[in-house]
Amino acid sequence: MKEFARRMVGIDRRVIFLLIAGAVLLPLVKPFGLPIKVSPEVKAVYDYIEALPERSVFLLSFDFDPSSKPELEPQAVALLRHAFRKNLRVMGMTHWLTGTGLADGVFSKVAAEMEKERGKDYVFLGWSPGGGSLIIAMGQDLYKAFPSDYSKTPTPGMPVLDGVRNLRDVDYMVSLAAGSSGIEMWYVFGKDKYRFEMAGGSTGVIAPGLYPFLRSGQINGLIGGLQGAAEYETLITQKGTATAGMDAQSAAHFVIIILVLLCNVFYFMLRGEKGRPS
Amino acid sequence: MIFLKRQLPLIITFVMGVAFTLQYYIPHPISEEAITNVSKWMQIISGFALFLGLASLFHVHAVKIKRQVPGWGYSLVLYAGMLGTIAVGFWSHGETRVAGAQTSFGWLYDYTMVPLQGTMFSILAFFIASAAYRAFRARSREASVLLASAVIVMMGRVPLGQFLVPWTWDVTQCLLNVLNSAVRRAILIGVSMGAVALSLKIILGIERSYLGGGRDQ
Amino acid sequence: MPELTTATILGAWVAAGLTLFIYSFLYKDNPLFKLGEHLYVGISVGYSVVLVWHTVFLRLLWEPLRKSVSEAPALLESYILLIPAILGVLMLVRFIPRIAWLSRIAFAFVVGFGSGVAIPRTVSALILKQIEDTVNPLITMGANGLSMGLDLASPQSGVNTIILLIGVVSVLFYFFFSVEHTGPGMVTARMGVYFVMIAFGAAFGYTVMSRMSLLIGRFSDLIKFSGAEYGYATLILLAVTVLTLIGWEALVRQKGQGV
Amino acid sequence: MNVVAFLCLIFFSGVAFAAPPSLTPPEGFRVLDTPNDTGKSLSLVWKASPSDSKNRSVQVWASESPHAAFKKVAEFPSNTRYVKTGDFPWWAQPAGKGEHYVKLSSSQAFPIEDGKSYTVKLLVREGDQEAWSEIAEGRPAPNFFNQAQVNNLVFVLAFTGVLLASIAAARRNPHIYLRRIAGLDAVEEAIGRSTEMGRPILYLTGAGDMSEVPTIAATVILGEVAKKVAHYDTTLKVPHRDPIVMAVCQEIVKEAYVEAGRPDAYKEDSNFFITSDQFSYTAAVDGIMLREKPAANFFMGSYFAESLLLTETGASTGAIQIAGTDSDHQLPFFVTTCDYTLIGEELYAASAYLSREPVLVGTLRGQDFGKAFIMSVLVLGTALATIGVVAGTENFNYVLDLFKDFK
Repeated sequence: MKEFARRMVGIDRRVIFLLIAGAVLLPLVKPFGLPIKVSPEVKAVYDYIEALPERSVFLLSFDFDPSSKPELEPQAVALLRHAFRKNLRVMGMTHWLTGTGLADGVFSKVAAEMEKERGKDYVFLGWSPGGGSLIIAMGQDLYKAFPSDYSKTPTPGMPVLDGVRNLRDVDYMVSLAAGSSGIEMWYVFGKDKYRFEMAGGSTGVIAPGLYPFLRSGQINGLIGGLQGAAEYETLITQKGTATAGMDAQSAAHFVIIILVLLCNVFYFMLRGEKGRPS
Repeated sequence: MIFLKRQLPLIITFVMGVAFTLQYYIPHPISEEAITNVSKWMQIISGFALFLGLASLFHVHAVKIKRQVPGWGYSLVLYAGMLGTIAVGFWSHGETRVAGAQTSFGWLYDYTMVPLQGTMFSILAFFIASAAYRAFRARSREASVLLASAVIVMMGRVPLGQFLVPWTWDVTQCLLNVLNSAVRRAILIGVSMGAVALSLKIILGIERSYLGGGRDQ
Repeated sequence: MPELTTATILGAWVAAGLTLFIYSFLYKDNPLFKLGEHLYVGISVGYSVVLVWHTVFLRLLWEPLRKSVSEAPALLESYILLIPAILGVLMLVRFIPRIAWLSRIAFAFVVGFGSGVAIPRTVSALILKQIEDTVNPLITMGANGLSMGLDLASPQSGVNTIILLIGVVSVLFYFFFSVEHTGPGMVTARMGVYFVMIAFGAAFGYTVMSRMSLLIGRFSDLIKFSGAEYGYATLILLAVTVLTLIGWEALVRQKGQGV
Repeated sequence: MNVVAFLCLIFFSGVAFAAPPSLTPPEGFRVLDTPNDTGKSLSLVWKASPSDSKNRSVQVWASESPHAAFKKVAEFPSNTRYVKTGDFPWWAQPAGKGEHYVKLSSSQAFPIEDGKSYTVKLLVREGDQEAWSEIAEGRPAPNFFNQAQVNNLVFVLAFTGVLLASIAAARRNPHIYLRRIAGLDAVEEAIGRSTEMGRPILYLTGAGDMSEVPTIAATVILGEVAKKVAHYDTTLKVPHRDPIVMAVCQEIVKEAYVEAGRPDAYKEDSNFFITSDQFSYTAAVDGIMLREKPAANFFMGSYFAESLLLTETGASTGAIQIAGTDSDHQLPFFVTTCDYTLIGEELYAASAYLSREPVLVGTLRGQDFGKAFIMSVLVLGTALATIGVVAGTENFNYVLDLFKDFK
């Protein structure tokens, strides 16, 4: 028995690697769907969109690049599915040059799946430089800020933008941000001045830092990390990569916790043995 | 000559240091402009410094190839990757996207740099597990505390944990918001005292090791 | 699904291959990892050369300099960007031993600037701001008189303010270097150590989540590239990787026996 | 007659009750150049009124001269924009507590230029009632000193004084007690072991550039380690991410070999550059660890996510690992995977401990004074703030404001 414990304490770490790979891969291929507890800050975003009348204008800003894709893409997909299902008019854009291709891909994919038409039901405006000053320009005149969309179609006269002059005509906006600057910037230069309601979605790492904005009402909801995306998928009752991802998260965490516990059991078994501290 | 070699660099450090310490307290546009410009200068200087690095890299691998040390073929791979990227980059004028369309440089970035970066980064997931297995042993009272708080937070952060042991969620929030902030804050304050002290010594010429050579002669 | 271009499919093969080569490092150091590693270093250096050339030399140095000189060739100010250029060149004279000391002027400039900029900002953000956030009244004045918050879950409550204060002070005490940690000092320093351990454990556990997200992201890509539209890239490359590793192991063993 | 008077009274009071309370214009309205700023902005101040409410709005109308047309530049409910405790330090207050304070910045709609005079008036509205304030005039200008940050400057100057004094004291009496730092006692052991095993020593200086303090500390420690390495005649390998740091380290290591009396043993390529990219650098260093199997790994300086990738690989090769970093977010990983970790400030203390030079030891002493001061501020400050709440007084803010960060 002691021999076994000794072998387990000094186990080849490649066994651990294999366990982790398995714990992540299996739920991704075949999700087992653990119940997901929905937090009020995610529910707030869902409720607001749910209450919007048909053909309201919804702006989704992709303020991230491929390195944050695992956490923020599922949020984007879930929000788009919800917006399209509610028959909202969706405008998309990005502040991050390197995120443009990714954002366009997400739009095309979800729109094709929900049978929505580019130019009529949604528009992807693409990227333009400026950050905060771009938001101000959009607040003055949307068509000057984005004379054409990502696929080079001129924006004036587009059916989806009918009656939209600037940011004041936006009913709701969500910024999906990989850096806290994304959501803060939209608040400072956009919401504060042009009076639209907004929410934020962020990576898990920066989410805790955004709670003060939520508490002060600067954003009306917050979707944090993969967990937030999974909660949103639960709300729209359409499971996606985040829910599968959360299963993988749970599985991986438990593999680690069990490993740590086992290791301590073996360690204590060995500690009884005199003169053989490991 | 001794003056130029020893004193002049110290004088430059002193002048730059004092000027940019005071800059912080001056809101006037002239001062704002000064820091913007000089920050740009720093970027330019470090741009030149890349040549130092390149020279070192070329030297190390050229020696490997010349002496044909085992694995010298990989040095050739490195050269090929580097020169290939430079060629493609200049051909695309350093742009990854032109009018929405991906350039060759953009392709190289999206399909080599991005996955390579992401893969190296994701290896952390494996290593964090093996590190936990080795380190989280209740060897001493300190180690047990470390172990317990890590396990609680790991439980509290995922649905399965929140489902099985609901109180872990609240404890996690408290650990992260209060205890974690307290320790980080103390470390930050300590580190900042050290940082300010070192900066002051550099400006006053007491610490000179960054110039190479003895400290206090 | 939008039509996949040849460039995208080729990209998927390259990306999946490189990903698997790097992961093979988890098994052990092997030729495939060495190939991936050296290629990665080469590409990243090449990438920074291109980026530095375009953003630093062209955009920050050459273009503004050309513009200002052509607009006002007589003005001394137009040539101001020559200062960083000269300092940059000074940095390179390290290669000429006789005048290598000139590079110290450039170091002095960089380090002096860095130190000066750091001092007031560190005092502001990392000392004063941290003190400000730690010093809070333990008791609040509410609608029904004075009260002390006992809610552990709310970071602003009175009890958490006390814990925060004790934590900061005891950890700070641990960092005293010129005082012997004996008697009450030892108790405080030990308490500091416990605080540190709890915080580090929590931070470790917290980070597990985002690190797993990264792995999930890479695996999702690999699963995507294993589809028919990408020509089963992941599966074929995985087979190639595994076979190469087996072959390499056999070769190494044979050589080992030969010697 | 009495009846008429009575009726009149009823009638008039009825009228008075029916009409909404008449609007009073904002009182004490004045326009100032915004203090402590870069210019191009004006500050508006006026007195609070008990009738301020959500339904009553305040509009700001401004013009470039008293004769030009006024333009509406801002609007908000009248019960907002009060000056609160903590907005300004007591020594630089543009408006008293409870007054309204609005900062008007230059915008596209209403550009504000320095040195020009502007006239501003306020309009109060509720329902269809309106009342104008008096017209006030102000001239924006940039300022040469931010008075709100004077406490920061005083702190820097006082700390400089303490530091210089303790360095001077240490020069007179260099035998100051320094507590043991566990990781540093292991440095000698690690180098000795590498020598016995005939394997190299790997030393990393972190991710920072030469202007960052942890990097400078790492280079200072490298000097001390290099002296010992030269003495033992072991191989030292220092892969770099920043070319300038590499150049500086070459100087330092060369100097250390000279000082140790072994200039012949110095090799120029012990410091070498890999790449400035985070993860390809990590891959390459991991490769070095696996292939050359260094017997000791030193991780000094500032680190990011690569920390665990480096230390776990190092641990798998069985090397003694000594880390020292002030990157608080990476410390948990170093602590769990390295044999010894210098936490935060210990990294800075390390150079003093290794060299025992009076300057460094004195600095450490000075820092301790600084920390003692901050600790007492934290404890006394909390006490004062609490007493302030209990006694319902704000007089303690004269002390507490000194330790706040104002912009």
